[in-house]
Amino acid sequence: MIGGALALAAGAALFAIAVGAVLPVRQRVVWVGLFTALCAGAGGVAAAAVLAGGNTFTADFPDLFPLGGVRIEFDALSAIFVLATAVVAVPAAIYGIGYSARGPSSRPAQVAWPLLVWGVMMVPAAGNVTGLIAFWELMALSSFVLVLAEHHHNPEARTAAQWYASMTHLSLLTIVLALAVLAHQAGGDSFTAIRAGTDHIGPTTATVVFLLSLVGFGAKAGVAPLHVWLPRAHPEAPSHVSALMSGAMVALGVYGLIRVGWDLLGGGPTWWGATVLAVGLVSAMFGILHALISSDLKRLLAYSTTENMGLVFIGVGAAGMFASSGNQPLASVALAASMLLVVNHAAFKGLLFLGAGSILSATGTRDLDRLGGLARRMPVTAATFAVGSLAIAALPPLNGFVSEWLLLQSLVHSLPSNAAVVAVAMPVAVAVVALTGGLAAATFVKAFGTTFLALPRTVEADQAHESPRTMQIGLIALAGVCVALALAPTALAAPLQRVSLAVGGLADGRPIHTNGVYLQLSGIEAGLSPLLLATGLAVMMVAVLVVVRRGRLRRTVRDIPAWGCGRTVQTARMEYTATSFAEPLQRVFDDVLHPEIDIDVDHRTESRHYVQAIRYRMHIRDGFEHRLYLPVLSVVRRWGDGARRVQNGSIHRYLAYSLITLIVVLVVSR
Amino acid sequence: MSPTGIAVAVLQVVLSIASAPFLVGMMRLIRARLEGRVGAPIRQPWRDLRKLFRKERMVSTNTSIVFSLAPLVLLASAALVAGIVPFLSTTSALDQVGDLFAVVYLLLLGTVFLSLAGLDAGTAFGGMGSSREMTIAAIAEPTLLVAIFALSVSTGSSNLGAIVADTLAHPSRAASPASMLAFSALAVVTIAETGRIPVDNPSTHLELTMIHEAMILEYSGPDLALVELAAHLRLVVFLGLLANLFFPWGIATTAQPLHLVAAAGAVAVKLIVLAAVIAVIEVFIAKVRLFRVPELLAASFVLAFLAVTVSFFLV
Amino acid sequence: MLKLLRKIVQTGRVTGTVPLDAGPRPSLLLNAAHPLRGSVQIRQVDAGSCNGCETEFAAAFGPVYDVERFGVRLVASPRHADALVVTGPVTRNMAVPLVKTFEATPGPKLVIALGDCARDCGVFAGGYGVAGSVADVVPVDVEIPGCPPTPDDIVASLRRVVGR
Amino acid sequence: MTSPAVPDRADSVIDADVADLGVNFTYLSSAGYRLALVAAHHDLADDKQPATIRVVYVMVAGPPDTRVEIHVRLPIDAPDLPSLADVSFTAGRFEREMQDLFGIHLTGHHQPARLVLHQHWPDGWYPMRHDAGPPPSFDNETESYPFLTVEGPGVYEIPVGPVHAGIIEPGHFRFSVVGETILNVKARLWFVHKGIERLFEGRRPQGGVELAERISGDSAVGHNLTYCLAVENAAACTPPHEAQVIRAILLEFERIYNHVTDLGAMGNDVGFGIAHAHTMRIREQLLRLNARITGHRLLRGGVVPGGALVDWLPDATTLHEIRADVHQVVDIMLANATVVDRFTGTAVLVKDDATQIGTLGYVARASGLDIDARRDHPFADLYEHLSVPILTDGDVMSRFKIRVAEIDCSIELIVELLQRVLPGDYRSAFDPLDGPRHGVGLVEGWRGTIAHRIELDTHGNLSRVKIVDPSFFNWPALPVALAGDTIVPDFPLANKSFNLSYAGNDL
Repeated sequence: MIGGALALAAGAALFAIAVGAVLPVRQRVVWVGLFTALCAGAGGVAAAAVLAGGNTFTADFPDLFPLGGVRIEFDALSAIFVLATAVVAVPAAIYGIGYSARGPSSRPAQVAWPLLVWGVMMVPAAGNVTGLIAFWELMALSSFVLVLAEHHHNPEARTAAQWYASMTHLSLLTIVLALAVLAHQAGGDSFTAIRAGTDHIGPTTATVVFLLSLVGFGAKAGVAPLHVWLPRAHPEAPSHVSALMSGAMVALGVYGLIRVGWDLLGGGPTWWGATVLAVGLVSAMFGILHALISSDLKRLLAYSTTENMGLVFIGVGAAGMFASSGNQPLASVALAASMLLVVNHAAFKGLLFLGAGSILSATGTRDLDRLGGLARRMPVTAATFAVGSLAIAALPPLNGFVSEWLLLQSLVHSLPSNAAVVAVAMPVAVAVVALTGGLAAATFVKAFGTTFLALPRTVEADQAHESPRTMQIGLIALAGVCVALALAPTALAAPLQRVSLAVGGLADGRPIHTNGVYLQLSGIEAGLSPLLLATGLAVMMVAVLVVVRRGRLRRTVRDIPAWGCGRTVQTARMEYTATSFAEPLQRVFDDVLHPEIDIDVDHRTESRHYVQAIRYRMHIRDGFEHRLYLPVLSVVRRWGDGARRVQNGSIHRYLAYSLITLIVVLVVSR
Repeated sequence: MSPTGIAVAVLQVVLSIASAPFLVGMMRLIRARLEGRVGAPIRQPWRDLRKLFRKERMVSTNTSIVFSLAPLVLLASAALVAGIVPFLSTTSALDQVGDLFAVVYLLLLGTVFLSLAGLDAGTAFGGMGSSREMTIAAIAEPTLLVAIFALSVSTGSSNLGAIVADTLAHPSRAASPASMLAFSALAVVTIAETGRIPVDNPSTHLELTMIHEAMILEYSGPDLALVELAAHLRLVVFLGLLANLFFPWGIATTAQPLHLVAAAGAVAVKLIVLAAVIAVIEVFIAKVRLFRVPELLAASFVLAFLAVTVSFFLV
Repeated sequence: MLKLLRKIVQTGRVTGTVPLDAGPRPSLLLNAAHPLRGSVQIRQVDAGSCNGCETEFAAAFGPVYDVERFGVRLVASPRHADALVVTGPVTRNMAVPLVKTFEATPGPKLVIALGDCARDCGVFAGGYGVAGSVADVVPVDVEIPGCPPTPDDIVASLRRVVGR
Repeated sequence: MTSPAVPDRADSVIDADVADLGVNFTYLSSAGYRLALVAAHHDLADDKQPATIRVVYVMVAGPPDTRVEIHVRLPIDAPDLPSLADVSFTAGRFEREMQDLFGIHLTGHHQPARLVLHQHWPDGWYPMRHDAGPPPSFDNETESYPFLTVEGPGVYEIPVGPVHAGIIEPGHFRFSVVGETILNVKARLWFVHKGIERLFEGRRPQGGVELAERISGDSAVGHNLTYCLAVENAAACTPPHEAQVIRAILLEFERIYNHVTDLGAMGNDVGFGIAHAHTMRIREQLLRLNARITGHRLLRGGVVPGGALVDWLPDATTLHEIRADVHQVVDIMLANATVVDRFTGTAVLVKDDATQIGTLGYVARASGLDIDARRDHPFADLYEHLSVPILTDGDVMSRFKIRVAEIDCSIELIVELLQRVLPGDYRSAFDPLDGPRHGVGLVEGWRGTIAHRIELDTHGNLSRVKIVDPSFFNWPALPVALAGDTIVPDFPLANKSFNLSYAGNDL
């Protein structure tokens, strides 16, 4: 069954590619969308089968490439990531039908889209180095094409693509190096062979491989300081592609890190985990702070992805630390938290990106300071975006809260521990997770509030209409997934146990016990019932309504303009803007964000008490980009024109580089 | 989830809601007396609420469903928390439904909805209140969770019932440095989250300085009553948490009616003492500048952090 | 801290001129079942006053008169208010704001015209910037005469309204 | 062009040609004179001259008390007035006022937008002209004051008022803000513009008292005394010395009760309500003293043209007790670190700005300007020992402390003056002479220097009363003080520390 589903997925992808290349534009987007959804759905079925049944699936295609074969090895760890991909890819593909009709309907884009979905699904399914790298590069190339899909409209897309290409190559280079060393040392290309051969690998080599893969996979996951491409590339891609990139593709960085570090290498010393944890802490804080101050909706979501990957890294890192200090049950809780967050993140981040795309196509802008009042104009988008916002802010009773709760439980119950590093690291981690949660709440109050509530700030926002049906289906489906994950995370208890069993080096045992309603953790006296929490809230709300109605609530409801202190006609100019909403927090974190603020006041020359004009400007740069990358780049640029010729922005040349890299990779990995 | 457990939970919710306005009335009365005034009677907040329920409901143009939904969510979340927190008995049925983390995030849910409502009418004041409220809520979060961390280190659980039972079993822990540090940290956060001086001034009439009040300027009649009641209830919930997590004595460990009555008396005394202390302190201090609030919360975070480290090194 | 404590103890209770034991007075306006009995929240609107009435109105809420003890409270928004206390002759520039404030107040509601100017424009009658008395702009329920009315008068009138 | 006349005595009048206005004005300014008042007059045609708009600039200096008037006549059908806005910010505001009320056309003014009359007032109707007639119909829905739009992403505007949340007079403030940072503030006033100046016209001088006492309710003595001095100045009447002493005492009582209120109100604005409760208690004590002194809690009825009368005067002990009480409250406030933190460095008005804008009163004195009409323009020889407290920081704290110092000064002054007079009725016969006359009054009210200029017609009736409250000068200083790095929640405190009058400004 698993093999059949995977074959179906491949077939659907191939068919979608074919129709994407052949059909005229109107049919093209429909058929590509449907078959891409089928491809993702088939992959999801395969993943669900593995997770539900606990089987693994293996298949070999020894002569697929002239230089090396591809092995498919589909275990629970693969499956959870494929499941996350399917969760976002199926709705995104359907949504893409409506979205592409107004946007990226070109042949390259329509061919690249199914390729990307298939690639993202097959990376975790790969069972050998060649396969992993081949699918990895397939994913990188197709996503690169898609980032550029709208570059005709938007010059920023080119800059974004340059950053994306550079970072993808850095990522690929380090991964190839890591895997090549690993394969060489272990004496085999397949993961089975490598696992068997890790005994031959010395600690130094293991450390080198681990660090290389941390860089390579970390760059893909978009964790700081390797995130710089993410807030550029994700906003530029078509929104359903952004959804897949942010919801599922970045998670493959986590997959790779776990697969190499704790599965293939079998884990390492405590500092491995501590390093991953530290990277996670920095990313979570950095990501959410920049999301908070972003007034570009998609950029905000992209930075929030860095934050969420940071949280996943915190869980993985904590799991690594617990595992190496011998606390396997806690490690499995931490890993379960991370994996649940990966699935949840796919659902709500996918949903939010689709929502952002819906707003973008209705209004033509992603600038929060130019939106407003969309709740009445786009009710479906508003309702689903609200679900996504509450979920990503980790508020009960939605799904984000469950993974946040698991993560906090694993961190809090690390004490008392015999390791001082744990005693120091965990309170810091809890504080960062908490602050991240609080800032995420502020961020998404801002995002939802300025987009959907009150008065529209521009004509475009005023004239917005709800998106076409196909896009709504995508939105509703993902919102439904969020709600389902929120009410019944207990369904994932057994699959999460299978995942932790699949990663022998990290965790074993059963993280979550459940009777279907309550979540209980192994070894920890802590309980939660998301279902009953939601029920409780609903009961209370109904009770309040009933009591209020009894209390002779006068049914007269008067519709009246907002209170304007007696005089002013309310205009959108008097609404809080996104920039303003975040300003107090931005001031609190001034030392981290270093905003550049200019206030120009033009006076009359005769008297400075007659002011002609005042202009305000604020710019906050990405600290890592500004202080780490740009100095390096300027040095590189000084090396000469050679570098410039490489970086001349020609897309075809980038494609050529990528192809050459792929070939080199295949040779090396052989 | 036994029927008696549910009964206890419902009793807690009803009693908390019924007593919350009286507690606020008492705090206002204490302030009045210290200012040399006679002050309104303790039952005045109930009178005000009763009247509001009978008034006309007005909905501002341009608002969405959020405006009508927010008072419900705000009150429902606070009421649910009142059912979860062990006020009367450790046998509340909702204890396993959510732990201390769930409580914190439920209260944050209410805050988020009220903030959205503040933005909904599109007035400058509402947005201002929302922005300030979320700023404070975001920065208060680390203190809250790290303080919970400190509490659950000694107990081994973040379940409220477990923490209370553990303190009952080991009374000396209430006086431990970790416990006192955590208490101080939570006390500061309580003041920030319930909008008391020095963070917010519940009796101000200046729109530009408001936090909580600014968000609810658009509400009238029954909606306003719900928001006010929820604000009162949140005060009870926060004070009740402080009281019973650190000084749980008097709480019933069964669901027997006599024990429950005694427990109600005990928690009432604790709430009155805490509220009175806050009311008195408020008279003696002034409201800090808005951008000093983060400093205050940072200080409370340090206390909470110390509580964790102390409990690690001293346990 | 100690200084303030000493001051509080030394000062003691300031309120006192209005006898507390006078017992609840029958409201001349509101019957016993009226929603506003026992709780009246006030939004004050200066529609053109010289600021004299404001001085005395504020005094009524000060510690000496403490009208709050009868369930009368000042609120920030007309949405929260039950009664508007309007002072001054209504100027041409304040007529619209006054009407808007009235409209923004949820019912049942009262309008209290405070001071002679509010009742009949007082010395400002005939000013080119004066639109009229309060009653010319919004329906008035209670009038409190005086230029300005003393806090005692104000407290007595408000007690009549609130019924306590 | 004639060379400017050099004034060498008080109350000189320069009849200037329109072309020479600027020269005369700059000359007097450089000679240390400040502009106290600008008044336009609509002179109807008679057998000697055609109808004109006469503009009077009152320039004052002191000590010794010196007053110079520049008179300029404009033809009624082409009342073009060259603007002095470039050389005097205040003059620019007076000009806009005259433009609205008299239909004067300004040439060379940079911001000639309406000032007094709101946008919904009909064009071409100048209410202060004698032939204005009844008001035409108003379009009540228009609202289009040209507020400056601050450019930049994320900037929004907070509209506050005219109906405020506390017991505050009506005014509209438009803040351009990013988050909590104030980029620009504009105060739109004149919501309580009733047309008081016009209401004076045609009355007997005695009949103006009831209006003068209600120009600003909290400055009944200040404005009424100024009015009476102006009338007496015109009528060449000298009240008895005892009356002047009583006037000076009443003026200080008014200063004390208002300053005491402000001290606590500033505490209240930083959430220190107990200070407010105590100052309200002390204020009530003072208002009850007032009621015994003149029979009115706001000190009305004590000053009349030609004299003054009081029923009773308190003894020095009472005043010293009040002073001790106030100081206890002030000590409590300043012992509170948060209060000090909130007051210090907030809404700084630097001396340079305070000078250029022409601020008066405690606002000026808190910013280092040594200005006080009691010393500079005394109405009687009572202020020889007056020391004027000056502070230099210009922040809220300075405006707080200057009030405390002024309360002390006032009590000292009253105690000293109490030895010179007994309560009683001291009135000389006031019988205004016929014939066109004019007079100027200058009094240091509690907010600052109040200036009135009155004219009497041939029958001795009031034909024009021009009133200038110090708030007219001080209002533009508030936005300037906020422009530094004041945050939105500090605005009410800053506003309270200025405590400017709306009624006195709007008239």
